Amino acid sequence: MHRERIVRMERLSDDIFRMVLQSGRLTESAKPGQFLNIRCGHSLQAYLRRPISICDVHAGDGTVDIVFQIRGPGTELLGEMKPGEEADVMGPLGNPFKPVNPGGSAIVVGGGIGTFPLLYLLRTMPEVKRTALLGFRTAGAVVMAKEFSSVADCMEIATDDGSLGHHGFVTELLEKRLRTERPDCVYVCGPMPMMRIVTEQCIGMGIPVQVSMEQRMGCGVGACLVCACKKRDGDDFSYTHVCREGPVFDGRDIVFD
Amino acid sequence: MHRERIVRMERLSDDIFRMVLQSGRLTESAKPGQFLNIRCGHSLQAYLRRPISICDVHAGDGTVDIVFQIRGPGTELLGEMKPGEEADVMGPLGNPFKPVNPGGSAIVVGGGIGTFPLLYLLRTMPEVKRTALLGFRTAGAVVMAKEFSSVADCMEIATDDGSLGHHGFVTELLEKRLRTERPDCVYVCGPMPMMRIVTEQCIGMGIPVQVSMEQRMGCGVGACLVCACKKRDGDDFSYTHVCREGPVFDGRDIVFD
Amino acid sequence: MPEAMKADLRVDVAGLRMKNPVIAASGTFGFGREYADYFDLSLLGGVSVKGLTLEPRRGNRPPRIAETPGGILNSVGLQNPGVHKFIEREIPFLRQYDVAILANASGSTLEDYVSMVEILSDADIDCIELNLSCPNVKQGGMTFGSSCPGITSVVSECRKKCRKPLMVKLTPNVTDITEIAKAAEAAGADSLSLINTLLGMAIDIETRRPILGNTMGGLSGPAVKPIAVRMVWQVANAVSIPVVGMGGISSGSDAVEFMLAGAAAVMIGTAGFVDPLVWPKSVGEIAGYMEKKGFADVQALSGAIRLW
Amino acid sequence: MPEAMKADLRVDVAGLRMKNPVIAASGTFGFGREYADYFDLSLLGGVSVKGLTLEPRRGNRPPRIAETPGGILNSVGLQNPGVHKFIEREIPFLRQYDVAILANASGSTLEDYVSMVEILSDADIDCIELNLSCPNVKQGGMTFGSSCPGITSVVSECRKKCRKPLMVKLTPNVTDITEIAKAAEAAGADSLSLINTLLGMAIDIETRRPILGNTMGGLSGPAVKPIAVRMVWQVANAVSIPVVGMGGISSGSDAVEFMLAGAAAVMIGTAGFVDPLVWPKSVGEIAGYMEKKGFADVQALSGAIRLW
Ligand SMILES: Cc1cc2nc3c(=O)[nH]c(=O)nc-3n(C[C@H](O)[C@H](O)[C@H](O)COP(=O)(O)OP(=O)(O)OC[C@H]3O[C@@H](n4cnc5c(N)ncnc54)[C@H](O)[C@@H]3O)c2cc1C
Ligand SMILES: Cc1cc2nc3c(=O)[nH]c(=O)nc-3n(C[C@H](O)[C@H](O)[C@H](O)COP(=O)(O)OP(=O)(O)OC[C@H]3O[C@@H](n4cnc5c(N)ncnc54)[C@H](O)[C@@H]3O)c2cc1C
Ligand SMILES: Cc1cc2nc3c(=O)[nH]c(=O)nc-3n(C[C@H](O)[C@H](O)[C@H](O)COP(=O)(O)O)c2cc1C
Ligand SMILES: Cc1cc2nc3c(=O)[nH]c(=O)nc-3n(C[C@H](O)[C@H](O)[C@H](O)COP(=O)(O)O)c2cc1C
Ligand code: FES
Ligand code: FES
Repeated sequence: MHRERIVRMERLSDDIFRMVLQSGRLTESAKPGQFLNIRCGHSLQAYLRRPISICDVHAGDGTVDIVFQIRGPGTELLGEMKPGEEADVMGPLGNPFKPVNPGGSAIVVGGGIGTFPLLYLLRTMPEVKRTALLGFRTAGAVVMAKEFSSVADCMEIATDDGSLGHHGFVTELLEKRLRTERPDCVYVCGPMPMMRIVTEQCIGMGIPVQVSMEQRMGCGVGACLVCACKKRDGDDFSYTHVCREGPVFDGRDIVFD
Repeated sequence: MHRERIVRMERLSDDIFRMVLQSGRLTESAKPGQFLNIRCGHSLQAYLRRPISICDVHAGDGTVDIVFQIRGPGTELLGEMKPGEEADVMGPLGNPFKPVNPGGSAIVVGGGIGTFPLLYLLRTMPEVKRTALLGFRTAGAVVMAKEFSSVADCMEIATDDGSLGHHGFVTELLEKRLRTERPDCVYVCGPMPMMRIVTEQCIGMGIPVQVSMEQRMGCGVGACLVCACKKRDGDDFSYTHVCREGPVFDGRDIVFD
Repeated sequence: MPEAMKADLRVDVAGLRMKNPVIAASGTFGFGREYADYFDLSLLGGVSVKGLTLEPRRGNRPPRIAETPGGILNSVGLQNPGVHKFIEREIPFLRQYDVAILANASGSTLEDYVSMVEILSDADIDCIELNLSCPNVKQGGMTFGSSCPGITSVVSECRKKCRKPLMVKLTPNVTDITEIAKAAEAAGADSLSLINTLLGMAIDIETRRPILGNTMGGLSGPAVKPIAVRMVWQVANAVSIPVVGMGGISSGSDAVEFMLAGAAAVMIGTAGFVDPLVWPKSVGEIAGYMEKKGFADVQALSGAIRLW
Repeated sequence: MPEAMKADLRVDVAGLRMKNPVIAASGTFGFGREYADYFDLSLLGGVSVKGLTLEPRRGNRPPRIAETPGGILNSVGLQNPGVHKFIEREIPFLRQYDVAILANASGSTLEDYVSMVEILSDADIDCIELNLSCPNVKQGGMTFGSSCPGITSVVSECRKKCRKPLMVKLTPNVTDITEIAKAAEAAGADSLSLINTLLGMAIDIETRRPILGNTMGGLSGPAVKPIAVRMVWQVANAVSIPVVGMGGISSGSDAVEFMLAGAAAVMIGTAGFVDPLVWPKSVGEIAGYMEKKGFADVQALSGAIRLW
């Protein structure tokens, strides 16, 4: 749909790339938590678009960053794109994170590729006390620590293997913090088990929590109903859709299973 | 299969490209009339390889030329390839033209993309009196006239619209020549109706004729039997296969219909 | 073709009159709202809405989509708000546009189908498309559509109550689609649409689990096109009611291929996920083909294949 | 897996013993000669040769191939030199290699099939693969294979004369492949192979002619994979004889997907046209997967899908 020029491609780690798009249209419209649905070429192996979050927006030079990990054929093709080429993107799509009011405090909890959308969220809440808790597999997988530390008032990293920061899960960092702090909101994005634990922790303590969900997508705009995610519906559940009703949901609304 | 480096891409006309491959392997093995079966990327729209003839071989610098016209998705992707990239080729495949003995005379008759394989054929018969009769749609579609005139003792061009050379069909040029000459062999490659006329002319006059046939291909090596072409079989016909038994056939063996 | 003879794209599919033959396929276009942000829905001939049932349906467990070479598998399982909410909320929205509304109707039982037809006959729609071919529900759908007695019973009962053009959507998961098509025609269908999705499956070899939460799903997209073209050709030659063709159409050229095979109109689904503009653009591309080839009337394209 | 526990790739498909489960699919590999220039045929588990008939066959008029999104249509129509020339000229060639020979046999009549089986039972081959599923011939082939009575009659008559492992190749062009599979099992098949090609069609919109000289043809290649995986899974769960899976396999990963679905071995066809090394490479890729996932014996892969 929209053709956006790629101005830079950077390799942030073994398998993580940053793609910088020149687009006044996106810098003006993109909100934290929203995503782009990107065409990865015309290959036999990646027919559908791939959803990738807005990672950062630089209004100054009119660029937008997306950061992605090579997972399969689609992201592999994305990773082969070159500066000067145009990316075919739909979006910004989906509902953004709701910010905390100025003067308040927020904790973002990210795991792996789930950390990426949280950067822009932090940047858009300059008058909020911001804590970033980021979890990665191992030290080599840690990306954008500098960017996060520049927009967060406090940043802590956990790695599964203890090669950097806290040895263990990022959920443990949150648990510790919540013993002494009561943020106005916790924002979480990452693997499902992590999101479930964080959400339960927060709900248990009555702290607002916003979760950014993932699901395989078809249309990305709410027309095909494939990106289903369980939502509380009285005592039962119904299926809501990540692309249109999400990807950001109030943690209380989601049924994790 | 074999990965051959592209060292040059040249646009010869609106829709005709020359791709130059650096390949000692090919320069040593390729014979005139043989073809390569080339993979055109991993697109949804061009799953199979595409057969393209060897157009010229430069033993000196170890390069091989192929020339192709953009016809559909496969050749379009080929046309987008860049110097430095590697082409995935199978071949040389198929049976080559049989040359005329030194001291003899030969006429090649080519139409459109059928002219391409004839260039290398002429180059490999330096001690033969060589005449090239080439037919094109219009002056703008004429390519490699210089190359042909440098390896032929005599070259004539026909265009359907008369914008260059003889106004009419290349078969008319041949007919005129055969009134006064009797070559040891006529070689023909081009559209089916043209090949039929030339073959009939030659057979009628008892002149040996070699035809290079085209057919949609699957495997390119004789395993799938899809590239069928009618061959005389007593009073009846049977199906022979362009990729393995051809693409060059004795004109007397082929049933045109 | 002289300038004055602009291609006439109007079609009349057994009472379903449209200004051009391009319809958005059911289940891929919601109720039109989502794509109304991308182009003017009035550019299309018709919209076949998400498959409706009497009661709201929650649909199948996720994941509901898997990607396959050149196609997708889906197992949505007819999630929809129910026919009443459709009538109340969605028809008024769609009626703002100059586009035919096809109500795609499903049921678990024969009675469901008949009730749906009764209710929809009173609604402000242009055609009822009976979905006898959904592979993603346990009851109804494909079960009815894959046998002659099944299709005969549902179509003939629905026919009695139907006061709208009745289009019957066929499943490709059958041995001989012409028999099913003839049974539908004999039972009173005004037109046929085909193909619905082909039953398929994909397994994630890392987890060893089916990718779809529902194990199997329906295959659509470019991969199925040759199967769909073949079935449209066979059915168009077997019945005398109009046929609406679909399955993998991704351009005006693909649409023309289906019309040459015998389709009076076409639907486009999956390809729209990749490029939503394929819906409106195909209309112009069909017109372009007609002008280039000298067809004045789009109806002349239907069945204009030249056999060997 | 400890180094000592190298993956054991040997399979025994109801008497067809092979050193690994990868077989070149019939019709895509000639009689092996052509690809012997590209790799050592002894790397494969087996070769299923071009479909044989009693008498030589000329095959269908060209064009015999059309490309479709992610696949191909073919309408070769069983061109072959006849079973006698096969025995005389081709078996000795293939026997130079350490690879199982599957003789793919077709006929126009029940008697043809029985004669083929009698003749091939005396030949030096490892398995007879009865092709009851060719969509490209007017008589026999798919006609027998798409109904239970058809398949029952051919298989049970052949069984009586067959002194080789008898594999029956099924067509996917049916409403319920499990019924056909069960009929073949009941009639005495030792094993089943599936899928043959799906009936399809493509039209050149420039000339308005079918691309294939025979109008319709059989679809194969990556496009059909999800349909094939689904059918293999259904059939493997419906019968107790081994199933050989195929349809669009283009890598060892795809082969593993079929085995998880229940296949005891796999065949690879169309993908070899694009990359002939897919045949031998898949063997190593299957072994690599097993070692990574801790499967010591390839037979344990069959049906190792984990359902939701
Ligand atoms: C709203 C949203 C935002 C996202 N933002 C980012 C981001 O900023 N950076 C990033 O690297 N990734 C992001 N993802 C995930 C990204 O979309 C997938 O990694 C990508 O689609 C994988 O495609 P592939 O072809 O490379 O791999 P595939 O082979 O398709 O899949 C590889 C793995 O990814 C999983 N996967 C496939 N499709 C999806 C999907 N749509 N959603 C979730 N998981 C999927 C599969 O289960 C599989 O395990 C986001 C996903 C969603 C839904
Ligand atoms: C032995 C042989 C040698 C060839 N040498 C050359 C060459 O040197 N230069 C060149 O430009 N072209 C050559 N061709 C033709 C070339 O292979 C086709 O133009 C090409 O495959 C078209 O692919 P596409 O995807 O671009 O178009 P498609 O959309 O696949 O086809 C476009 C048109 O080309 C025709 N076509 C498709 N495949 C073939 C095929 N295998 N053989 C013949 N016609 C086909 C179709 O009928 C159609 O009209 C040769 C063909 C053969 C068989
Ligand atoms: C996500 C999805 C949902 C679908 N839902 C329905 C449906 O509710 N009713 C129906 O008749 N067909 C449904 N279909 C089938 C399509 O309408 C169409 O028949 C099929 O996808 C083939 O066309 P295509 O390849 O252009 O998508 C659905 C298809 C998809 C991909
Ligand atoms: C060109 C061609 C010829 C074929 N001929 C035969 C045949 O003679 N006998 C047979 O049983 N199957 C035949 N098949 C079907 C294949 O063996 C196989 O079942 C089918 O192609 C699906 O596998 P694939 O997608 O890996 O090719 C043929 C397929 C192709 C493409
Ligand atoms: S991806 Fe289509 S509704 Fe969400
Ligand atoms: S292309 Fe396969 S035999 Fe010629």
